[in-house]
Amino acid sequence: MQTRREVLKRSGVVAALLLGAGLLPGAALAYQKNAFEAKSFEDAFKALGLPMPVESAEVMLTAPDIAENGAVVPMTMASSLSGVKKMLLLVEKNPSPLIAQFMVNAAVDIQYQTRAKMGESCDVYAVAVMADGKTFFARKEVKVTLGGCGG
Amino acid sequence: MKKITTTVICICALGGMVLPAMSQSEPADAALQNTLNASFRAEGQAGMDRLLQDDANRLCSQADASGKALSDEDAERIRQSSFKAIAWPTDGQFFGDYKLGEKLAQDGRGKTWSDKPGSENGGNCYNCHQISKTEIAYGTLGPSLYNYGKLRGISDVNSVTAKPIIDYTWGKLWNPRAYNACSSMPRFGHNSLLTQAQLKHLMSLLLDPQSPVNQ
Amino acid sequence: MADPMRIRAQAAGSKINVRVLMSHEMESGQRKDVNGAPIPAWHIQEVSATHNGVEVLNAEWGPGVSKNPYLQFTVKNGKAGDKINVTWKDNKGESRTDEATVS
Amino acid sequence: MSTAIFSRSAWLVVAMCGAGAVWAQKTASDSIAEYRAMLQDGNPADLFEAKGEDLWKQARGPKKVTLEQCDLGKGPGVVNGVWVELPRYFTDTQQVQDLESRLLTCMETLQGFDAPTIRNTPYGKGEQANITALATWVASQSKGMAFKLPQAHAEEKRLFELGRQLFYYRAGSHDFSCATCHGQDNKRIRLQDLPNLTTNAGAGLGFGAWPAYRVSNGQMWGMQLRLNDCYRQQRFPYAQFGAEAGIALSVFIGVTARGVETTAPSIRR
Repeated sequence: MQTRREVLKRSGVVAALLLGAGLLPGAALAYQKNAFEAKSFEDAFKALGLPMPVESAEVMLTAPDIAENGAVVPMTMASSLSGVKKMLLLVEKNPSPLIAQFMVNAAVDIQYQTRAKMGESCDVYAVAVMADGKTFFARKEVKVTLGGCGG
Repeated sequence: MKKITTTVICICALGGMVLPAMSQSEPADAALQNTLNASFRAEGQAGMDRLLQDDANRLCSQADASGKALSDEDAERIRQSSFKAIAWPTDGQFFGDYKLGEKLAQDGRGKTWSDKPGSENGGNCYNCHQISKTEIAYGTLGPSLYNYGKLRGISDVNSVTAKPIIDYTWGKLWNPRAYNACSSMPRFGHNSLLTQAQLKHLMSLLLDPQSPVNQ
Repeated sequence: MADPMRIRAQAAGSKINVRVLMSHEMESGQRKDVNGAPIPAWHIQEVSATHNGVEVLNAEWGPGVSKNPYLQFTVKNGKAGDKINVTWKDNKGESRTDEATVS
Repeated sequence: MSTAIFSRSAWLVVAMCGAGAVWAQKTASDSIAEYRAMLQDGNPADLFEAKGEDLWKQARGPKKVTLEQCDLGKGPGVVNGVWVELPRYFTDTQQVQDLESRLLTCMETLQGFDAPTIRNTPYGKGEQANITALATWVASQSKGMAFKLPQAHAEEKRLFELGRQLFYYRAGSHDFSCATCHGQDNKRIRLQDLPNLTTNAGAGLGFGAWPAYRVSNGQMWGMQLRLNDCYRQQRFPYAQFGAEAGIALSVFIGVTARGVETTAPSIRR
């Protein structure tokens, strides 16, 4: 049986090989820094060059009603629309609302789960960006509470 | 009723020996003290003096550890000495601003070794009590204080009928052991955790008919 | 060097469920240190994944993703024995790639 | 395991989109329970567990040896099942030791590390962070096993009794003891449930959860730091790493947890 360490060692080798060959995927993509630094929901869309989204039942967002701690809030976004180019995740009242954007790939379900920080209770948005530039959202309010001793 | 009878029997059986022995302040078990002294170190504002117990803490700890309630005599003695030491508002004014009271109730900071020395302490209230209905993150170690004033019929804090409740509430915040010898609640006034001005804000939070607590 | 990721890739029917934990501070850039000086942002900004060497996922992240990030996605067609590779790259230019065999 | 988790998340998506009315009736505690369930899959403690296993097998320290000959109570190199029998008395050190203090002993004797330096290193830094990772991995190798701390040695018995005294010791500016928060059933501080550590089930729940990944600060905490921070919140002075008070409390709670299965490493607020 392979130990975990052996697997990891080998991963390192693989990484080195890929790096050496310049084969690492995603290298061509220019990180949209402006969008991630935008201070409001609207500004994030401006920075991305996208119109403000409209609500759609074909975009889904799963997040807890109440987060015991804002440092880690699990969120799953999904869409049943066809022609989705990318999926955005935003937390409306965060200092920088844009959390993540996933480029949709036909080999993978349009369903991504990650965890975001939330500074305060507010709406969370999953947004589907279509190939034609249209944008659709699903929204959910998440309450952020205080947990333990508060110190 | 039952409790009193039992105690009476105890006193009869053990004669006068129990009382003087228990009312003396003696150090807790030496081995325990050695372990405490060797296991902790002073850090920030939390010095080694924090490990010392006063008479009330020593008796209550012993009662907790033994699983037996404090004797009625010890309990009464703690209540009386605690009550005597309550400082009533120097200006005779019991109330402040309930909005500031709510802020204090939310604030759990103060007095730990990681807290900045000299910074204002919070009241820690929501850690243990339900207070305003809108705050859902409340603890349950203490009773709910929602509608505290309303349930006690306070519609005017200046009314004669309100006076005993006002006094009790101030006393309870100052030193809960004046009413319950081994209360788990911190002695906010007695141990200088909150200032008189801060206690007044909490009084308003609990008793002011306009406070969200009484809506 | 950054600590390794934990990648669990499991075949479920014809699909592969991929769950990834990454070891990263994800410092938001909003916090201040004990002396009041701002702590600079330090976060993963690009994440990609391949299935048997073919890119299947490409994402951009901001500092709003939680510390020690978690990512879950589903590859539509795959089987046990396939290889899943995940790579992240942060705003300091550090990167990490790990591989898992689908079980 | 993972299939069940996936189908559950799928169900949640459906339920949340289609059943708003039912949803509104959920209580705050239901919602918190749901939040916690969402975090169960993908506990970052896994990252520390992997790091700990790696550290155990790595030749390290001035002597450049691994910890693979470390005796955690069941003989040199035995890791499986040791966590549910700690703290216990060790004849070589003539002390009752918990997992973390015992790991430090091994790092000192086998690898040649300077124990006092590590003892005084802040939690989460340098070799202290490594002890936490090692403890996380070792604890994981007992997952699902029932606690059976030994109580045969006189020192083990002494520490149990000492732990009990400490548990009820009220002091500090706020007059708190461990029992203030952990001495009754079904209590919580803010929204956080407080296990009653004086009962078998409660002690198992509390003691059996650590090392745990703390969601609130993204740190991995072992029992030593858990107790250190409880004491900080009690407004006591700084509880030192590996000191007798912490070991005694662990014995008291661990023995009380007898027969309950460990869930460590877990995920906590």
